Amino acid sequence: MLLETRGLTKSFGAVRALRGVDFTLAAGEVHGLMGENGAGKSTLIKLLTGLNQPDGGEMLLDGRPASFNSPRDAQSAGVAAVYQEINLIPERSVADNLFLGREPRRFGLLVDRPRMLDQARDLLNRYRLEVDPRRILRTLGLGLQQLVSIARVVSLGARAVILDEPTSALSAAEVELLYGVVDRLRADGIGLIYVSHRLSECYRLCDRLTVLRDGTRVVTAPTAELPRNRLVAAMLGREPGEAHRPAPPASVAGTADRPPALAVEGLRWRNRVRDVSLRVGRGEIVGLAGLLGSGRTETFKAIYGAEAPEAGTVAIAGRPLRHPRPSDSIRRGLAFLSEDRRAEGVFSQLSVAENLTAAVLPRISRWGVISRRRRDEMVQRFVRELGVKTVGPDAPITSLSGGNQQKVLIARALCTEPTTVMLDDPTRGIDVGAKAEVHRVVRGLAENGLGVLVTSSELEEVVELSHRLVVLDEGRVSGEMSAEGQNPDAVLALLSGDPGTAEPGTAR
Amino acid sequence: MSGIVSGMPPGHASRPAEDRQPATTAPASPPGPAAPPPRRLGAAALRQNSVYIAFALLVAFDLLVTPGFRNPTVVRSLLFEAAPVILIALGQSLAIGTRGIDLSVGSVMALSSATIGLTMDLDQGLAIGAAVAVGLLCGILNGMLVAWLRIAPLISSLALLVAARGLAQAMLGGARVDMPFDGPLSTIGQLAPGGIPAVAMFSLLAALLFSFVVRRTVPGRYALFVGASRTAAVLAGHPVRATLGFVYGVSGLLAGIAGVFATARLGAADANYIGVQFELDAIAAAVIGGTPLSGGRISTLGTVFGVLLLVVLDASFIMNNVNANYAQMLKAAFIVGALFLRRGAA
Amino acid sequence: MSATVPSPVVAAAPPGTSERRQRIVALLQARGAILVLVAAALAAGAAFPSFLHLGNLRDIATAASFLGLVTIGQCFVVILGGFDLSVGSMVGLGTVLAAYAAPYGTLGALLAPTVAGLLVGVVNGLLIVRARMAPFIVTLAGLLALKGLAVLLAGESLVIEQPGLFGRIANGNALGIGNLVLILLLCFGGAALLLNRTRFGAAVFAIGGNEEAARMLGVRVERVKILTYCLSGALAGLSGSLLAAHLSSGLSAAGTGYELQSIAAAVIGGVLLTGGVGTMGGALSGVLLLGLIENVINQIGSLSAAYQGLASGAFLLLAVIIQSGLSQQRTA
Amino acid sequence: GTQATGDLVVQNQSSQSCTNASPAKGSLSGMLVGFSQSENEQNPFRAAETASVKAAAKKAGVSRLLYTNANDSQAKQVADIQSMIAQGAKAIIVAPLNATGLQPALEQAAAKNIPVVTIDRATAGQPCRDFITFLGSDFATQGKRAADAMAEATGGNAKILEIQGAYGNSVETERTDGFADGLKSHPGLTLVAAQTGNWSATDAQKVMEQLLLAHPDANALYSHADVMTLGAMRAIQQAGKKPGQDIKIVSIDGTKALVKAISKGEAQADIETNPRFGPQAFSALSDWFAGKPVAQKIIMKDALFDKNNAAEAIKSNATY
Ligand SMILES: Nc1ncnc2c1ncn2[C@@H]1O[C@H](COP(=O)(O)OP(=O)(O)OP(=O)(O)O)[C@@H](O)[C@H]1O
Ligand SMILES: Nc1ncnc2c1ncn2[C@@H]1O[C@H](COP(=O)(O)OP(=O)(O)OP(=O)(O)O)[C@@H](O)[C@H]1O
Ligand SMILES: [Mg+2]
Ligand SMILES: [Mg+2]
Repeated sequence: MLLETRGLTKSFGAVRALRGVDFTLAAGEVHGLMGENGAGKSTLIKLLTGLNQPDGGEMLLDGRPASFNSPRDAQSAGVAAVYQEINLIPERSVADNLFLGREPRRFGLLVDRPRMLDQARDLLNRYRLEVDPRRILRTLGLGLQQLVSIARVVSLGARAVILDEPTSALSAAEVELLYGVVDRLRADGIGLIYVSHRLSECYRLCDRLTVLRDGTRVVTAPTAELPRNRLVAAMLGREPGEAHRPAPPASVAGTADRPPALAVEGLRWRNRVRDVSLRVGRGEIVGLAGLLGSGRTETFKAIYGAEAPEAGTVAIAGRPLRHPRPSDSIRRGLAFLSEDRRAEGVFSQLSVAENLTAAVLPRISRWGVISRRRRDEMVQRFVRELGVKTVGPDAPITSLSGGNQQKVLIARALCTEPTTVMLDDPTRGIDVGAKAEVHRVVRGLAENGLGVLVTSSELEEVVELSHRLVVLDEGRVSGEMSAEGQNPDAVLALLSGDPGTAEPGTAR
Repeated sequence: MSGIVSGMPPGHASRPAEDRQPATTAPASPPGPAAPPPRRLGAAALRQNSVYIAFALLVAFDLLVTPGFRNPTVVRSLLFEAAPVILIALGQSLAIGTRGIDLSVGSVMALSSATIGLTMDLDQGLAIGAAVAVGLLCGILNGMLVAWLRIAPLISSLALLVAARGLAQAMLGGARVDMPFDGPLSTIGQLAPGGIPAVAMFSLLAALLFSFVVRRTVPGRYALFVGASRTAAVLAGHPVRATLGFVYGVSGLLAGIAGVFATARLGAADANYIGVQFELDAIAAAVIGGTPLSGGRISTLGTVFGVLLLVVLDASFIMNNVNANYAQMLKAAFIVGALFLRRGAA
Repeated sequence: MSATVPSPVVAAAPPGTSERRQRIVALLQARGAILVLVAAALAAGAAFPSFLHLGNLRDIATAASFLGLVTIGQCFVVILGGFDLSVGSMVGLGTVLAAYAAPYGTLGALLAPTVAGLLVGVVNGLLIVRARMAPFIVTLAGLLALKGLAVLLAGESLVIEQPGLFGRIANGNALGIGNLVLILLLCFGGAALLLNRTRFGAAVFAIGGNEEAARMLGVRVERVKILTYCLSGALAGLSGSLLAAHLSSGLSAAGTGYELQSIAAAVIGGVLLTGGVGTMGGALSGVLLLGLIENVINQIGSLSAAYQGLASGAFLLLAVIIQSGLSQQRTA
Repeated sequence: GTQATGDLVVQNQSSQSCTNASPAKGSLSGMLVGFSQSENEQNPFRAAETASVKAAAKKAGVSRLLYTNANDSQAKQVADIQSMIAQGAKAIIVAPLNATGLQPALEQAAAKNIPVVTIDRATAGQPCRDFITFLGSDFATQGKRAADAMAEATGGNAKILEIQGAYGNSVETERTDGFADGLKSHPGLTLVAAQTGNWSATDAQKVMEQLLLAHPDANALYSHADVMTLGAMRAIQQAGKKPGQDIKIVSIDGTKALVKAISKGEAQADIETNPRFGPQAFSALSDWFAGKPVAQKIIMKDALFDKNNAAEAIKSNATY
C-alpha cells in the first residue's frame, strides 16, 4: 500500500472528528472519500498532510510508519493536498504561487524569473491551462485558482495527491479538464484521494469508495460494487427517503401573471455586468445559467447593491431603488447569499447564534437593545428547520463543518423575512443530504410566495431547481427559457455556443 | 413572525434533523438554553482569568511588602490615577474590537485639556462641555478617515496623535493655565465620597454601560461584526461606515472626558504633559484584559482590570523606590508575562 | 485592516485594455509615493530657492538614512503581516552599544548593535511564533524594555571620544553623495533584491498574503517570521550604530518615535498594513517624503514647535489619503 | 536679585577665551543668524530662552533669524543646523539637546568659519573650533544651593523626597549630585526617596502622590524643575497636606508660577536657571566678529528666590 492509516483518532475539544479510521490508498488508484458534512473527511486529510497531528492510531507510507509534523514534511515525503478552500496567495502571481518555496535560482541565491516563468508556462500548458503566469492570482476566477492549485501539487512530484472537493468551484467545462488531469495522474501511478459531494463525479473517476460517517469508516468498496442507493444510505446512515429524490418543480403559471418580486432593468457594473434585465415573479424560482465567469456573481452583487451599479434600475416588490445598498435591499425584502462563505459570509470569531441573526439585529431589538429571548427563538427555529448540526447556539461558527456553516448563512438570509432571495451557489461544498434540504428549502420559499433567483456551479442543479432559466453570457442576458423538461446537456451546449469550441480554463 | 421555511409541506422541514439525530453523537442543537462547552479547570481557567489572577497576586504582594500600601487612601489615590485611563482603554478596546486601533487618545486628552484652558474663564461648565465636544469631534474625524477614506486606523490615528498634540500646544501657546480653587473642575479633581473618587465611579459606571452597549445593543454588536469581517458585515446589510464613525466617535468622546478628568486632577490645563503615551497603556491594558488585536471580541471587565493592573504596577515601583529604568523593564516583562499566560485563551 | 472584497477587476471587453489599466494603476500605487515625492520636491524648490541645492538635498537624504534603515526592516515585517514597535528603542540602544564598543574598534562598533538587534529580533520572533502572542504587544514591551536598558547603560548620552574611522564611515563623502546616503541606497537595493528575488522574500509575501495557505504550501512560516524580525532588529541596530557614528555619541533617546514613523513611511510608500503587498522603492520614497516635510518646515524657518506638529500631522494625512486613493483604484 | 532689564547677566567667566583669527569687517546687523532650539516651548524656560534670543536678534539688527526646533530629536538638531548652514547662516546660536551629538553639525560650521554659540547646556566639542563659547548655569551649584536653601527652610531637620529630571540627563545628574553634596554639610537632612518625574508635571504629580503614601513621614520636597514642582504641589494638596507647611519645598528654575507660590508661602525657595541668553550671546558674537577675545565659558547669574524677595520679584517682573 502506498498510504495506510490504522485506527486514526482525532478530537477537537468535545468534538470527536475521527474515531479509529482505517484507510488505504494504492498506487495508481483513485480512492473516493465520501460522507456528509462534518463526517470527518477534511480532518482525515489534515492528518494525512501533517496540518494536524492525530490523537491516536498510526499512519504508514510504503508500509513504514510515518508521521508528519507539517505540510512541508508531508510534501517532502510525497503526500500533498489541494484543500477544499483555495489555499494560495491571492496577491502574488500565478508563477509565484506555483513555485513558492522551490523557485529556480541563479547562483543558488537569486530567483531566476525568466526560467521560473518558462517553467510555469510549461506546467500550465501541460494541463492545458492557458493562463499568463504573470497574472496576479486574485484576478483569476475561483475555478482557475483551484486548477492552478492542483497544477502546483502535481508538479511537486507527490506520489499521493489529495483533492478535497476540487470541483466545488469548477465550471462544467473545467471539470472535464480536471478529469483529464486525474486520468493522467492515475496512469502515472500516482495515488489519489478524491473528496467530493458530487456522486456522479465519484462514479466517473474513482476506483474505490470509502464512506465516513461521524468520524468512523462505514464502508470501503470498489466503485462497481457500490450502487448509488447503497452509497447514499451508507453516508446518511439510513435509506434515502423520498426527500432526497429531486421533486419536479411545481408547475407554474407564466411570469406575466405573477406579481413581480424583483425586476432588474439595464443593469451595468464595470465590464462584468453589461446589460442585465430580468424579472422574478412571486413564487417563482429563476435560475441564472452561465459559464464560469459569465458574471453571475457580479450580477447578484450589483442587484443587491454590494457593488454600486453604474446604470440600470432595480425594483423590489415593485418599488424601484435608486442607489441600491445592501442595507436598503434587505429592508425592502431582498436577501442575498454569497458564494464565498469564508470571506464574505461567516464571522469566524462569533457564535452560531450571532452569525445566524447578523442581518436582523434591529428586528430582534427594541430601542437598540437586543432581545435575547427573540434571538434565541429565532436561532432555535432555524437551527431546527434547516437541520444545522451544532452543539448549541453559542458554539463558535468555526466548529461547524462547511456544510453546516452554509446552512447557518442560509438561515441568516431567510430570517430577514425576504420577499426575494438571491442564492449564489447555495450548495457549494454541501453534502447530498444537505443539498436536498437546501433544494427543499428553496422550493418551500417559492411555494410560500417568495421570488428566488439562484445559480449554481452545477448546471444540472440550476436546471433541476428552477422554473425558468435566464442565460447570462459575458455579463449580458442572452436568452430565457422555461426550465421544465430541459436537458442540462442541451443547456450547456447552448451556453457554450458550440460545445466543441468552448475553451475551458481560458482566462481572458 | 411566521416561518418562511415552515411554509414547506408539513413535516418536511424539521424531519431531517430529527431523523439524523440518532446517527450523530454531536447533539443537534438542543432546544432550550445552550449547554456551554464543558469548562475544564486548570490551565484553561488560568488563561481565561490571567488578568484577574495577576492583579490579585500583585495586590497581595503589595500588601505584604510595599510600604504604605496598606493605607486605605491608596485606593483613593490609585483610582484617581486609573479613572481617565479606564475611559480611554474602553474606547481603545472598542476600536480594537473592530480590528482597528486608536493611537490618538493621549493627544486628544491634551486637546481636551487645552480647550478647557481656553474656555475656562468664561464658564467652567461650558469649558467641560467644550472639551468633551472637542474629543468627540476628533473621534468622528478619525472615524471618517477610517470609514469613508478607508485609511488604516493605525495611520489615521497616528496623524491625529501628532496633529492634536500640536494643536493643543498651539492653542495654549506654551503656557499652562491654572484653574481656580473652586468650581466644578476643582470638584471633579477632588471629590471622593467614602474614599472612592467620583471620577472613578464615573469610569466604572461608564464601563458598565459600555459593557451593556457592546453585549446587548445593536451598535455594539455591529462593531464586533465589523471587526470579525468587514466584507461579511457589508453584505449582511450593516451600516459599516456609520458603525466605524460611532466607534471612533466613542473613543474620542471618552478621551475627551478623560482629558477633563486629567485636567481637573492636575489642577491646570496643560497641553504638554497630559496623556503622553497613554495610548500605549490603554492598548496594553485592553490586550492583557482579553481583547485580541485580531478583532471581533471585547472584554470590558478584563480591560478595566488591565488598567488597574498597570496602575498598581506603576505604583508598586514608585512606592518601593525602584529606579525608573528597572521599573520600565520590569513592566515590559510583566506585560509579556501576562499575555503569555493568556496565550491560546479564547 | 479589513479584508478587501475579493471581487476583482477583470478583463474588459477588448481583452487586455483593462489589464493594462490595472497595471498602470498598480504601478501608480507602487510608484505613487515617488510621484508625490517629486511633486512635493518641485513645489518646495519653487517656494524656497535654497531647497534644491545639492547640499540641502544631501542633508535631507542623510538625515533620512537612519529612519530609512529602520523602515526597510519595518517594511519586511509589515509585508509579513506584523509590526515591530521595538525598532525605535533598538536604535537608541544601538547608539549606546556602539559608543561602548567604539574604543575597541570600528568593526565592533558596527557589529555590536547589529548583533544585539538580531538577538532582540530572535526574542521578538520566538515570542510571536512560539508563544503566539500578538506582534503589536510583544514589540511594544520591547519598546519599553530596550529604552529602559539603554538609559540604564548610558544615562542620557555617551561621547565617543575619537570616532576616527567609525566616524568617517558615517560622515565621509564617497562619490560626492555622502556615505550614509550611499549606505542607505545600497541597503535599499539589497533589500529590494531580498524581497523580490529570493525565496525568503517570496515566503515573506506569501505569509503576509495568507499565512494559513503559506503554511500549507510548505513555507516554513515560523522560521521566516523569526528571520524577518531578526532582519528588522538588526537593521535597527545598524541604524543605531551609524547614528552613533554620525553624532559621535551614544544617545539613549535616539530613535524615539521611529517605530511609528517607519510604519507611516512604509504605508505612504504603498505597503499595505494588511500584509502581503509592498515595494522597497515605495518605502524609500515614503521615508524621503517624511524627511522632505521636516526640511520644508525648517525652510519656512519660523514655525513654532507646536505648529510643526500640526503641520506634519496634516502632511502625513494628506500623503496617506492620496496614497490610499490610489490603492483603492486598484482594489475597488 | 537680578535685573531683568539688565543686558548682561553674568556670574563669572572662564579665563580661557577664543579669538577670531581673521576678523571680518561685517557686523551683526544685516547678517543671517540661526538659532537652533532643542525642545518645544511648552516649558517656560525654553519659551523665555527663545524669546530672549529673538528679542536680542532684533536689537542687534540681524537681517533674519532662522529658527528651528529639534523637538527632542538629536538627529533633527544636527539636520536643523546643517540646513541653516545650507541656507547661508553666518552665525549660529544653539541650545543643545544633549551633552553630545552635535559634532557633525559643529564641524560643518567650523569648516565654513561660522561661529557657534552654545547656550544652556554644554555639548561635546572643542572650544574655539567647534564653538566659540558656552553660556549657561552651573547645575551642580544649583543643587548645592538647593540643599542650603532646604536647610534654611526646614531648620536643618527634614525627611526629603526628591523628584528628579529624566534619568541620566546631565542636568539631572548634576542637580542630583550637587544636592547630595550639599546635604553633607547638613546632617539633619535625610533623603528618603528619589524618583524621576521626567521633567513632566503629570509624572511628578503621580510620583509625589505615591511617594507620600509610601513615606507619610516625609516633610520636604526637592524638585529639579518648577514644572514638576507644580505637579507635586498638587499631589501634596490632594493628599490632604499643605504645600509649604506640611511639606517644605525647594525647587529649581525660578519661573513666575513658583515664585508666586513662594510669596504665598506655598513653597520655600527657588533657585533660578537664567534663560536670558540672548543679549550675552549676541555680544559674544559681535566680540568675535570684531576680533575681541570671547570667554570660553560664561556662567549666568542665577538668582535665589525665597520669602524675602519673592513678592518683590513678582512685582518687578524679574521672573519668567
Ligand atoms: N478546528 C476545529 N475545531 C473544532 N471542531 C472541528 C474543527 N475542525 C473540524 N471540527 C469538527 O470535526 C468534525 C469533522 O469535520 P470535517 O471538517 O472533517 O468534516 P467534513 O467531512 O470535511 O465536512 P464537509 O463536507 O462539510 O467539508 C465536524 O463536526 C467539525 O465540526
Ligand atoms: N474573463 C475573465 N477574466 C478574469 N477573471 C474572470 C473572467 N471571467 C471570470 N473571472 C473571474 O472568475 C470569477 C467568477 O466570475 P463570476 O463570479 O463573474 O462568474 P460566475 O458566473 O458567478 O462564476 P461562479 O460560478 O464561479 O461564481 C470571478 O471572480 C471573476 O473575477
Ligand atoms: Mg470538509
Ligand atoms: Mg459566482
